Amino acid sequence: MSLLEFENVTLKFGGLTAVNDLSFEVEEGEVFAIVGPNGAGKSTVFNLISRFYDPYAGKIRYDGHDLLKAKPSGVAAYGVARTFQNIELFEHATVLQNLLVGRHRHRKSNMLSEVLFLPSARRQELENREKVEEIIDFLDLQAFRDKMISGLPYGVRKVVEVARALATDPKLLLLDEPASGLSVEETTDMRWWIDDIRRQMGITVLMVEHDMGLVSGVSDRVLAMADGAKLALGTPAEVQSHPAVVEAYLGKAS
Amino acid sequence: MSEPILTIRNIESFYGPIMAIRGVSLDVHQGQIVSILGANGAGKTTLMKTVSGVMDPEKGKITFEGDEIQGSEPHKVVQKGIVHVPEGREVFPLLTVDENLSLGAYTLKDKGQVDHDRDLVFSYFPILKERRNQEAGTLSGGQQQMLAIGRGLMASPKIMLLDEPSLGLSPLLVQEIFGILKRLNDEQSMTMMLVEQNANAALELAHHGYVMEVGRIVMDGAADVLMRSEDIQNFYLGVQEEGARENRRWKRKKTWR
Amino acid sequence: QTQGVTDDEIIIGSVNDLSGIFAAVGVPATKGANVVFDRVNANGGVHGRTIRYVVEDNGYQMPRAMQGYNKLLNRDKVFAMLQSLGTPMNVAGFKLLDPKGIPNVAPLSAARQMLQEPMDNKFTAFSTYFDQSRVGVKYLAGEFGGQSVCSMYLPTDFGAEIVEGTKAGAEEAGITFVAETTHKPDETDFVGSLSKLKEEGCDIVTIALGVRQAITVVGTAKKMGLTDMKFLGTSASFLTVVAQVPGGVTDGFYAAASWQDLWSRAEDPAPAAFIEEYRAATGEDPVGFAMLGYSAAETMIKALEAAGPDLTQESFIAAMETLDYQDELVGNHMTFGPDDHQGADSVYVNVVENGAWKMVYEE
Amino acid sequence: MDNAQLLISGLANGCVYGLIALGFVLIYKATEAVNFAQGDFMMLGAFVTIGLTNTEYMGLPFWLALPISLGIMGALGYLLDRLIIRRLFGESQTAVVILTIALGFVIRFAAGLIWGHEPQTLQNPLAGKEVRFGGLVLGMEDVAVIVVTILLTWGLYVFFSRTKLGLAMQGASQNQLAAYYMGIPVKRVQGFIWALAGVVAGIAGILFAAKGSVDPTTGLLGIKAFAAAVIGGFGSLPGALAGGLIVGVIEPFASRYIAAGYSQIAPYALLLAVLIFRPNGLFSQVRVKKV
Amino acid sequence: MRIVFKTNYMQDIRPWKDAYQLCLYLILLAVVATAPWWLDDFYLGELTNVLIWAIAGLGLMILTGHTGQVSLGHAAFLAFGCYANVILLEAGVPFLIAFPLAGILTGLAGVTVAIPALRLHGIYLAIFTMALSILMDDVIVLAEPITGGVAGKYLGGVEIFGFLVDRWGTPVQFFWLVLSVAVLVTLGYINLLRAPLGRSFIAVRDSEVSAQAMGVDIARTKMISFALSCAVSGWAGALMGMFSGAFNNETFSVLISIQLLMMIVIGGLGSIHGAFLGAIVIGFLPQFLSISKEYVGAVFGGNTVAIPGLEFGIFGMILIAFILFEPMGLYGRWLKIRTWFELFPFYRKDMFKRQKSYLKTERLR
Ligand SMILES: Nc1ncnc2c1ncn2[C@@H]1O[C@H](COP(=O)(O)OP(=O)(O)OP(=O)(O)O)[C@@H](O)[C@H]1O
Ligand SMILES: Nc1ncnc2c1ncn2[C@@H]1O[C@H](COP(=O)(O)OP(=O)(O)OP(=O)(O)O)[C@@H](O)[C@H]1O
Ligand SMILES: CC(C)C[C@H](N)C(=O)O
Ligand SMILES: [Mg+2]
Ligand SMILES: [Mg+2]
Repeated sequence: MSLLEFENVTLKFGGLTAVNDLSFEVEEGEVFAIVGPNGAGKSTVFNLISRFYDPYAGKIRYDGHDLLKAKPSGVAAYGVARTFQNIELFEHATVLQNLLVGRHRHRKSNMLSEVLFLPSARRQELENREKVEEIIDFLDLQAFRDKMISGLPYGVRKVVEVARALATDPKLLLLDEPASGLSVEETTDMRWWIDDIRRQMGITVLMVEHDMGLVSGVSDRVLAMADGAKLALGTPAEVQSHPAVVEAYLGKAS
Repeated sequence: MSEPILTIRNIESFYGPIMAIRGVSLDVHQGQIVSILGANGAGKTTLMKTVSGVMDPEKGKITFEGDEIQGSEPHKVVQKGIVHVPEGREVFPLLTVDENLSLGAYTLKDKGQVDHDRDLVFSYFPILKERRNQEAGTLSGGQQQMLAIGRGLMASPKIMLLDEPSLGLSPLLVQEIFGILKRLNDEQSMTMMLVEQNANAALELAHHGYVMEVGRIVMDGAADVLMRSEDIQNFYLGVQEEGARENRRWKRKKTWR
Repeated sequence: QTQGVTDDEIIIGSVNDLSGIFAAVGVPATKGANVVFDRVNANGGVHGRTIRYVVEDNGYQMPRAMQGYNKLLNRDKVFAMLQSLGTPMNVAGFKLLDPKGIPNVAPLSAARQMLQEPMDNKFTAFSTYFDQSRVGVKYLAGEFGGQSVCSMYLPTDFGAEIVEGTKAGAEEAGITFVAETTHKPDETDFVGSLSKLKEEGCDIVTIALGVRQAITVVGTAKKMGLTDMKFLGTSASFLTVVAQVPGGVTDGFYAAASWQDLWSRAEDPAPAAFIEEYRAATGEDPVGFAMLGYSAAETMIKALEAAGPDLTQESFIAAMETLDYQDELVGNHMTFGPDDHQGADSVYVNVVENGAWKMVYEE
Repeated sequence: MDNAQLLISGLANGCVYGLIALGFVLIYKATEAVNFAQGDFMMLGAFVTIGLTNTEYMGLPFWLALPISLGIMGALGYLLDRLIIRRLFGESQTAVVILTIALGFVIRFAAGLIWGHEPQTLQNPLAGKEVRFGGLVLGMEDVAVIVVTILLTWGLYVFFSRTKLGLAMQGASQNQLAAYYMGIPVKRVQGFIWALAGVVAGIAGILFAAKGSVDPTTGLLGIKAFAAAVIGGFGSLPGALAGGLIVGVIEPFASRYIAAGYSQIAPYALLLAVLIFRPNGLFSQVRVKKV
Repeated sequence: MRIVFKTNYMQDIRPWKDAYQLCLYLILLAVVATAPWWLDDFYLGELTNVLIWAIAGLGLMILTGHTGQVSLGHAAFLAFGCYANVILLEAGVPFLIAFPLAGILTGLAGVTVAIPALRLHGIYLAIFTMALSILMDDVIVLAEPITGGVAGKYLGGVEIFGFLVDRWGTPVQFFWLVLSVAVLVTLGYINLLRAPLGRSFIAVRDSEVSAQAMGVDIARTKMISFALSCAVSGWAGALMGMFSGAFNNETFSVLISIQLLMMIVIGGLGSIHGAFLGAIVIGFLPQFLSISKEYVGAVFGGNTVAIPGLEFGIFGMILIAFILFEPMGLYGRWLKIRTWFELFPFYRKDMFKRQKSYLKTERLR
């Protein structure tokens, strides 16, 4: 059984079909990339998984559950975390606090024990902190730990988003253009991070990315989309050489 | 060479107590494309914002066509012919694509030219024409980026400041964008200041390049000279990286800072 | 040592509305009182003590009023209160005044609660809203043969008093109370309420509304052609401006108050003297409530004088209880006694005619 | 018959709410700030006109005083922005809200100081005139209110949706930074809109003072007008008028048919109901963010 | 400048930065707690009043400052708490049970309100709550048999462990009561902010979409925020009732709601300090103005009510000045002053100059 399954999913915005009868599966443990021209519906696929939109038709299954039965906030409870293409951080909080919010789905304490800050709440806080520190170390964010998000440069924010998603301890990580706005050097870092996330942490990664270097570097399989529908699916090399993909997405020079 | 059209001298800019730009000077000549490279947090965006008047520098001088413009209101800067295509799109989310483009031409009086420019933008980005009545906020990330660039073009600027114009665009469109920029530069001899993470394409296009790190300019030179520098190749162009880093995860530290 | 009394000063307090919806009452009343105190002070005060009149603005809000009382009592340590405005505010203030026995004189509220127990430290100048509306209704019923009476009021103690008075008056006159409408202070349109009252067949309508509202009600009724409906206000509507609304909008509006109008008696010696003194002191024309404030301050001075140089709460209260004089200015006979802490009992029914109040009945 | 009368006078009243609401929406549409002093602006407009026209003050002819007082109100609106609001440019809108609430205190105080606390009526050429058709009576002032409000709403609507400046204002409210990048003089544009809001408040004040009387607390009417604007969907000009009319009409019907003590609840109960079923008002201007 | 070296995660989790800071707050608490010995009854009363406002401010701060839900109607919850407390007391419930219960009941009332309010944002929520506050006024009048209607209710002293606690009779005891409630609420608030719940409030405030993606249930979180906020407001209301001794529907008018919001904005949204600083301004400034009036009067001569409404006018002007001077609230200013001292003499002249800033629409959710 695949970890994530899209079965004939369709989504319309008014007259516009953003996702058109789309089916694909993401296997546990792989890095799965989605590519496609702008407006192909890639982010919309993510938003469907996050339950921000209800599909017009079709099924989405995650780990054997019918994902469409979950509330938007319940998706995280299944162990699905994501980043956003346009960066959606908690602006008026520090990096540390942002990551700690990521721990929210592991909250065991209740309101009363928190208001009284009982030893159990304290223990949980220490635990959260340790987990978060591991991620900070992993992504090299030490220097920004106590910085407010509102003062961070674009590239760092992208990394903080990944860190926050990781803090939830996910099984499936959705990355929406993780390398956009990163320099070549940082993109390389990102590549290794994604590699480690998959290999060491055992997290399945579903990623949208336009940087073909990164895509072919880390992903096992690639789905190419256009106009909401599947264009090609296969290994990075297969997809990159697929004529329709070259035509619609890569351009001849690549 | 001719007198520079835009000169920046010893600019210092702060975010409250944080110094983001530490005495940057650079020149842009008429008809040139100047590219600025730098890791994230280097202060590229801050520099651009300081030029377009969206931020006030605390020290230093910026002159455009002989007039000092540092610290003036942003709309005055635009009226002089400097247009900034910002990082992060910044479209008007509740206005339609068409209305966004109209506002791009806010400073222009000539309706004929506005219509002409609009058609030009639509020819560059046909998807925008298709979506001309869609609210900009519901466009996809890349579509918004196209809109932002198109909107910048609508102002018929003398100089364009482009902050990561290729952000979030598909490889095909990235090629196209750089093609368009090159054409504008060749045909209309439009001056540009370009910040790009896609350093390869940027240096290919540019005449001159500057490298910023931690708020300073640490290197500059003709684009082709920079392209040949080993450090630049390593850190900004990713040349050899594929092979060189395949087996090693450590990074070579930059020699400047 | 009695609080608020030193060798050369007596401190008198007031929690008044200088900026709220009843500022049109509180401001002139305070000015009127100050005319008296300034004159007395200029002449050396009462028994060698000058009077300091400290007025706190409550904006017709309870919390501010309580803050004002706290300041007056605990910081300024006033000797007595004069002309505190607002029924709810006064009643709440009693909580603080009573334990200290601070006298509350001539409050700007004619609610019956102004003399609630313990009564010994409370003195009012005039008859109550209850009596005013009761007498007014009776008069109108007799005069015009009305059969049904109604009320429009603010949902406050002040309104409640007037409704009760109206009902009592209706009962005495042998007619029926048929309908009521309540209104918030910010209400400006009364077409709906008036058509309801018309539907209910109201002949007499008593009004316990803000000043501006009362004017609007009467004007709207005119416009709607409800010329047979008689509107009756109380002392809270008995303002000079109400009579002076341009265009004769308020012509035919009745008000049952407990004092006589100022300007209709402007030729009489006492009002004339007052108008002159007020003009000289403030540079403007007085209105009815300026006269009232003036008169209340005079009462206070009389009592302070009667209390003698040895001023204590007891001596003051005893002195108040001896007061018995004709107040020519407001046209009332003021008597107080150990069991009578209400100065005047008279009710005058007035009507607006040609932009001025005209007295039509007296009881 | 009775109901027709209620409806008509409700509409006239609703137009006054609508006019104040229009002022709220104007400023919101162009700056996303909420001017809580709009009601007090209206009161000020009324008093300024009274001060110019009424015989006990300057006694100018009404038709001369009219443009002068609108000019004064426009200037006041502009100065307010120039001297105070503009200094909060780029700061959180809550700061502006609080500031305008405090400003309301000051305006009320100033008006009381200048014109006193007693209710006053505007002497105007329409006073006392009325139109009758069938058994319905409608004061000339009411007719004026209805006509002026409809024209004004229409005019402002066209201004915002058809003109470049109107578009620029909408843009400036959505993203000040981007507006600057387009070369829109955002601050100047906002100064203009505050001046315009001043004029609209002036118009509302004049019409209100002609219909009834004003005193310095009249501005509290702004609260109800605010509710009206929200019912209409804050940010929509026709919505403001619609909201105003709804509130205006519901009031007389409620006080006619609902028991005393309950009738004044009607406008607010309606507001709650509208918001529960349409959380962004009738003509919603709010969108779900696309991520 | 003091630099704190961190060696242990507890240093970030515990509420104070270091022993020095802890000492400062303890000293502050000691100074306030001994107020009865160095303040006369009047000023003690004013201090009590400021503390009550601060508690109310803390209540609103949870909702507006930390969860981003603007309420212009919290006077309704003050009223609810006040009446609940009194009615319970009148029913013979001892104060130590009635008082906490009053807050809890108010919290439940808050949840009831939150349910329809969940989908509302920004000004829509503001006007929704404002309407509630206006309606509350009417409801109190209509529910006369329970609330005493326009005539209002009165509350004398209460008994705690055999001591009479009464605002007027035993002001010192009452002050201590209020102080202990204030301290307890503050401590609970601090705890909340360093725990997951408080962070989820901030998450909802800053970005609902990503809070959701992190597994924060927006509706539930808002509801809890309403509950806590209203419970605290309920306690403040109960104390307010005891403080004034007499109250009716007008005591908790919508103007109080507005003042509450002004208070936390002027104090500084999103900080506990802000609630206290704001309470000093809104709670004491009017009184201060009427006191200073005497001195002004003394200088310029003339009688004590020179200009009607002057106090409100000046109050308004001062509030305007506060906002202009520091739109981020007094706490922001306080931080700057502190940094100035800490960095002395290494501060830069323009260090706190605001860089130009720009707003974006809030119409996108
Ligand atoms: N809320 C919406 N209303 C209307 N159209 C929408 C909405 N959201 C997305 N769209 C449209 O759906 C299409 C798919 O958008 P989506 O954001 O998924 O594209 P994408 O593949 O992520 O593109 P990009 O690479 O540019 O980010 C686009 O054409 C977009 O304009
Ligand atoms: N609003 C802000 N407040 C405080 N500091 C800021 C703010 N914006 C940027 N900075 C700081 O200024 C420095 C320069 O930032 P800038 O955004 O100019 O970098 P950049 O070179 O454009 O980076 P990127 O490539 O990631 O866009 C960074 O160190 C950043 O932390
Ligand atoms: C005389 C009036 C101003 C009194 C006020 N209506 C009250 O009793 O509350
Ligand atoms: Mg996308
Ligand atoms: Mg940048």
